[in-house]
Amino acid sequence: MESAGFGAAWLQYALGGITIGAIYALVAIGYNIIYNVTEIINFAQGEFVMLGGLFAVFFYEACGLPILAAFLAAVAAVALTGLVLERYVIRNARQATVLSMIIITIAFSILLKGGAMLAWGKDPYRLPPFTGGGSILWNGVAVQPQALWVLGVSGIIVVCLTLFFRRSVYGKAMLACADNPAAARLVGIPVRTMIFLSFMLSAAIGAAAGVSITPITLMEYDRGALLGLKGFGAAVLGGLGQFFGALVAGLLLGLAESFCAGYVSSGYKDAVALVLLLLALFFKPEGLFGSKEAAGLKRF
Amino acid sequence: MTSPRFSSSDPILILQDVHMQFGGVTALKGIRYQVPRGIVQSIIGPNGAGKTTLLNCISGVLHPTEGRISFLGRRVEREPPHRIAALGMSRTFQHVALFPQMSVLENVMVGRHVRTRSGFWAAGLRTRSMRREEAAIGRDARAWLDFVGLADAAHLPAGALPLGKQKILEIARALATDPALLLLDEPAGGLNTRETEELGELIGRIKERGTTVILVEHDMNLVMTISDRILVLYYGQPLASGVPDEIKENPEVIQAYLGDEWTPDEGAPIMNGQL
Amino acid sequence: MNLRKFAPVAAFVAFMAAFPWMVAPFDAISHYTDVMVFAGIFCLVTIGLSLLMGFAGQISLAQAAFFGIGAYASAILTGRFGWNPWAAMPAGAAAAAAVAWIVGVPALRLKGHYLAMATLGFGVIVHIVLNEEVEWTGGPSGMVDIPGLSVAGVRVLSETAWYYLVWTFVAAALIFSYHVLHSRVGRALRAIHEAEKAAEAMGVPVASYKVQVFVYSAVLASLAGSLYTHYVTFLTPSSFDLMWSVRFVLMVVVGGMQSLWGAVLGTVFLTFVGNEWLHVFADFEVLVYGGILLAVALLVPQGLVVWMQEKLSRRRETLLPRSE
Amino acid sequence: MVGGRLAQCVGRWSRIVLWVCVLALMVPAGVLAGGEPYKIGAVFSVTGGASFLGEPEKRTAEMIVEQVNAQGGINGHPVELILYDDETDATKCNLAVKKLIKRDKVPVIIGPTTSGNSLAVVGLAEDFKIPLISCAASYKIVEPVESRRWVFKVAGSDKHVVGKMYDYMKAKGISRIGIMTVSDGFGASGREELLRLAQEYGITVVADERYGPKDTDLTAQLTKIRESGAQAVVNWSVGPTAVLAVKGWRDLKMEGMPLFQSHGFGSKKYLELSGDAAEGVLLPLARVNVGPLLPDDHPQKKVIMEYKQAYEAKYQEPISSFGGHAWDSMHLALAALKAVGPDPAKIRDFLENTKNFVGQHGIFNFSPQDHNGLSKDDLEMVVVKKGDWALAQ
Repeated sequence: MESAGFGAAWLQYALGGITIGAIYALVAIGYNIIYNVTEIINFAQGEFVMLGGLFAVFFYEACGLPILAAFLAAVAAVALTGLVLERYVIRNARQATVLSMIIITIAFSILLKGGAMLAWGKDPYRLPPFTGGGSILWNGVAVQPQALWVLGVSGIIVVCLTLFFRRSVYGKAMLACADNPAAARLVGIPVRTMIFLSFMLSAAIGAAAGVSITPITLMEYDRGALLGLKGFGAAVLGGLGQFFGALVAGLLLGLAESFCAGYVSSGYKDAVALVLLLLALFFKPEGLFGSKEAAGLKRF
Repeated sequence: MTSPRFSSSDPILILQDVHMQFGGVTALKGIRYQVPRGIVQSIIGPNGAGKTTLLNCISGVLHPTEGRISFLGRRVEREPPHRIAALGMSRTFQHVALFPQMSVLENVMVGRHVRTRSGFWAAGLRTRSMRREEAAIGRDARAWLDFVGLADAAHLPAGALPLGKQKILEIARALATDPALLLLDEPAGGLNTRETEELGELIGRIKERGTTVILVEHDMNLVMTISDRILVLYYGQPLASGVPDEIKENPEVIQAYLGDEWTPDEGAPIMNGQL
Repeated sequence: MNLRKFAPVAAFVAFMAAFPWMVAPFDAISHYTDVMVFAGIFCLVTIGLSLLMGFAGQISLAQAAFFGIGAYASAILTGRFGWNPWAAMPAGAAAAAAVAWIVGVPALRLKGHYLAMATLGFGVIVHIVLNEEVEWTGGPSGMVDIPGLSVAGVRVLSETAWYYLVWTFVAAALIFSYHVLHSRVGRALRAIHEAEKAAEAMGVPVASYKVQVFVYSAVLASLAGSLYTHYVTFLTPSSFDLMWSVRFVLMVVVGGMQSLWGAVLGTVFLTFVGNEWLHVFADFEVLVYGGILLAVALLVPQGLVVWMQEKLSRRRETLLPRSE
Repeated sequence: MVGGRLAQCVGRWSRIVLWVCVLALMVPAGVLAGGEPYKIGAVFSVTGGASFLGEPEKRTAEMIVEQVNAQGGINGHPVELILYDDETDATKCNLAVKKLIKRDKVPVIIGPTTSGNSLAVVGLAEDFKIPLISCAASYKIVEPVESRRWVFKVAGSDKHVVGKMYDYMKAKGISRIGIMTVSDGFGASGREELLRLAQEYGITVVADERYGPKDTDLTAQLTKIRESGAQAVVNWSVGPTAVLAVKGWRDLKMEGMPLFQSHGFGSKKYLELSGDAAEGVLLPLARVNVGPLLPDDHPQKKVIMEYKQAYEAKYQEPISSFGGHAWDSMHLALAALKAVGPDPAKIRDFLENTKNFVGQHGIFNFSPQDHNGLSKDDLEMVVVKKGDWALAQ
C-alpha cells in the first residue's frame, strides 16, 4: 500500500513538532514571566500545566460547563494556585539563596503532584477537542484542528505578553522589579503586587497550555515534570526572560524532537532536545536572543 | 617571608597602549606608563576616570581589548588572575571581598594558597609533607596577622569585624601571598582619620619590606603623604604623572577635579585635602 | 583533636557499630539494617555532593547519573566480562571520573540556574542512554543475575555483613573528606563558595578546583553505584533517573549543607522517611514528603543538623555582633 | 453521563473514607474468626509510573481478603493481607519484600506489578526460600527454571500474546508489520518477543519504533510506519500512550492498515478514553475482559462473572485485566494455604504441581519446568466494536 495518497512524511513530522513545540514555548513563557520579575526559576511550572488540564476536566465533566467556560475556569483556578505559591511560600523565603529557591519550588511541585493524585486519582483524563470533527487532510498531511488551537493560543499569548511588557506601564513596572526591586520601590512601584501578579500570570499561561493540549495528549497527575523540564530547556535556549526567544526556541525544540524521532531514532528523541540545550548552555548561555551584556549582569 | 627577587632595576610594571572598551563605552584610552620597583605609586582621578578598571586589567580580572601589560618582564594581559597572583602580584578590592563565614586566620591562610603545593590526594590522606605544609601555613598566616595587628581577632568570623579591621585583614590576606607588587583599591574608603593614619603607617612598613605598592585612593591627604609617584587619570587617559609636589601645582589636575568654573587664581584647594 | 570534640564522634561510631545487634531482637524494626545498608550507599553519594554543593557552592542534579555509571560499569564488567568485582569498582570510578571531567569543564563555567540545568540535562541524557542501549544495559527491562561481592573469599550475603561493608566505605569517605575540608584545598573550596573573584585573585585556580571536586563527587557516587549493584544484583535505569538526583540534593539540603554530618544524618533521615515511616500515610505519602521538604526549606534553610549545631554552640559562647 | 462523573468525583473522597473503614474492619474481622491468622504478603505499584496497573490489583486483593474473612477465613484461620506500595521503584520494592520476609514473616508473597520490580526481587525469593507469585509478564521472571524454583507468575508471557497475534495475522494474510513499543519494562519485553517470534511465523518487521512512557505525541512514529509499506501496525504499551497510539492511528487516516494492540490496552478505561477512534482495533485478551461474551458452558465464565459483579459493585469501576492477575495470585495463595497451611516449602511444592486451576487469565497447569502454566489458547482475539469488546472472527 504505497504512500501515494500521503504528503511528504517530513510535513507530518513538522506539524507534530510545531504542535508540541508550541506547548514547550508556553511553558517556557511561564518561566520567563516569573524570571523577569523575580529572577526565580519556578520548577513547579510543569505542574501548573498538569493542573490546568485536570481542572478543565473537572469543570467540563463534573460540573458540566461548556468547554470554553471550563477553559476559563481552569485558568482561573490554576492562577489561584500560583497566588497561593507566591503568597504563602515565596514571600516567606525572602532571603533564600538561588539553591534553596530551587529546592522550595521543587518541594512545592511535589506537593501539587501529591494533591492532584489524591483529587483526580492516577488515571489519565481526556477533554474533547475545542472544535469537533476528526483530522482534516491537507495536501496529504493529517491535521488535527486541536493542533491549530494550540498554535493559536500560543500565538495570541506571545503577542499579548510582548505588548504588555513593552508597551504598557504595568508591564514595564514588572520588568523594573526584576532589575532593581529597591529602586522600583523608591519610584512607587508596589513590588509585592508585581511579584504577586507575575506568579498568577505565569500560572494562568501554564494552565492555558495544559487545557489546550489535553485533548491531544491526555493528562494525568505526574505528567507535569517532563513538560516542565522541556519548557525550562526552551526558556534557556531562547534566552532567559525573552518571550519571543521562548516561542522560537520552543518550536525549535519540538521540531528537533519530531525530526529526530522521524529520521534518527525515536528512542533518542528526548536526548536530542537536551543535547541542543547543553550546547546552548555551554556556548551561548545568554540564549539565542539574549544579549551577552544583559546576561553578564544577571546576578546569581 | 622574602618577596621574590627581581634582577635589575627594570620597572616592575609596564603598560603599553592599554585600551579597554565595554560595548560602546571606552573606559581606558591608550595608557602608556611604567611603575618602577619598590615605590608607592598612587593613581588618582575623579569618579569614573577608570582607576578600578585599570587595576582590574593589571590584576587579570579584566582583559584589555588592546595593548600590552608586562609584569616582572612577562606579558600578563591575557593571563587569568590566579596565574598573575602566582607570579607575585596581589590585590584588595574596592568593596571588601573577604570570606565572611571563614575565620580571620583562615582568610589569611587562603592567601598562602598560591605559595603551597599539596593537592587533593595529599590533603585527603594527610601525608607527612601536607601536615608540615599546613603547620607552615598556620605560622605564616599568624605572622602576617601580627604584622597588621589583628592577631587577637584570629578566631572570629571575618564577617564579624568592623569595616576598618576588614580592610586591614584584606591587606594581610594579600600580603600572605608574598607579593612583589600589591594593588590597593581605595583601602581608606569608609575609614576615620585615626584608621587612615594607621593605614598610611602600614603601607610605609610594607614599602620598607621591598614590596611595590600601587594605591588607588581618593583621600588626598593619605596620597600626598605616602606616595613616591602619582598618576592622574581623567576619562580613561593619563592627565599627568610625577611626584606629589608637581601634581599639587598642576593646573590641569586641579581643573579636572574642580570642573570648569574654577580659575587658576583662586588658589589650590587641593593642597589642604578638602576634596 | 581535643577530647570534647572527639566524644560525639566516638559515641556515633559506637552506636553505628552496635546498630545491627540492637535492632535484631525487635521484630518490628529488625529489617532496619536493610534500610541502613541503602542509607549507607546513598551517604557515599551525598558526602561527595555535600563537598560539591555545601562547601564549594556548585549545585549538581547529575549525581544519580554517576551513581548509575558506577552501577552499570560494575554490572557489565562482572556480569558480562567476568571481572572480579573489586577490579570493576575502580574501573567504574575511573569511567565516572572521566565523564565528570568532560562534562564538568564546560558546565562548571556556568552558575546558579544555568549550572543546575546543565547538570540536570546531562543526568537525563545518561538515563536515556541506559534505557536505549539494550544490548549492553538490558535496557528498561533491566539486568538480572549480577554476581554478588565476596571479601577474602567469603561471599557477602547477610544484611549485617553488607551493613558493616557499606558503612566502612562511608567511614573512609567521611575521614578522607573531613581531611580535605580541613586543608588548604578545603579552604580554597570554601573561599570559592563565599567570594569567587577574591579566591581567584588570591591564586586559587577556581575553574580547576570546581572540576576537581565535581570529579571527586562523581567517583564517590560511582563507588556507591558499584556497591548498590552487588547488593541488589538487579539494575533498571529507573533507579538512576532525575527524581533520584533530586532526592540526593534534598538529602544534603535537609541535613544541612555546611557540615558533612548534615549530609550523613540528612540521608539516613530521608531514607527512613521515604521508605519506612511514610507508609502509614499510603496515598497521602507524596503529599507529606513534599510538605516535609517545603517546611525544612522555608523554616530551617541551613538544614536540621546545622540548626542543631547552632543551637548547641549558641549556648556555649556568644558571637561578636555582626558589623553590617 | 454527567451525573455519573459527578458521583465518581465525589465518590473518590467517600472511597478514601471507605478504604479507611475497610482497614479498620479487617482487624476485628480477623480476631472474630479466631485461630492464628494466615498471612499473605503483597507488593504492588500503587503509585508511580505503573499506578494504573497497581491500583486495581490492590483493590482486588483487599476485596478477596474481605470476602474470605467474611466466610470465616481458611480452615478457621482469618487471612491477613500485608500490602506495601513500591511506587514503581526497584529499590523500594527490594526493601518492601525484605520487610515482608524478615519482619512480617509471610509464608507467601503476591506481586510485584511490573516486570522490572519482579526481576529485582526474584533473588530474594530464592535466597530466603519464600514462594512469590508475580503479576508481571516478562518470561525472565520464571526462566531459567533452575534459578527460579520459588518464583511463579500468573500473567501470560508475551510469547503467548505475540503467538496469538501472529496466528491471527497469518490467517488474514498479513506478512509485513511495523511495530512501535514503549521504552519501559513492559514495552521492551514485548519488543523482544515480537522480533524473536517473527521468523517462526514468516512475518517481517519493516519498522521498529520506540517512544517514552510520558511522551505526548506519537505522530512521528506512526508516520514512519505508514511510510514503511507495512500491512499492519503493532503497538505494545500500557497506559496513556496506548490511547495516544489509537488516536494517532485514526488521525493519520491509517485505517487501511489494521492496528494491533498488546493486552496492555485491555481495560474499559482506555476504550472510554479512545472513544470511537478505537473502532476496529484488534488485540489478544485474557478471557477476564470478555466474560459476558463467553459461552455459558465455558469453565472460566463463572469465576469471571463473580469477580466482575463483586468488583464493580464495590468500586463502581469497570474491572481491568491487571486486577485479574491479583485475583489469580490471591486465589492460588489461598488454595495453597487451605491445602498445606502456612509452610513456605509446602506452599511452593503445592503451587508447582497445581493443575487446571481456573483463573481469570486462563486455566493454569503448573509444572517444575513451567512456573506460568498458561498458553496462547488462554487468550481470545478481540476487536473493538462501538466502544466495547467483541470476539474477532
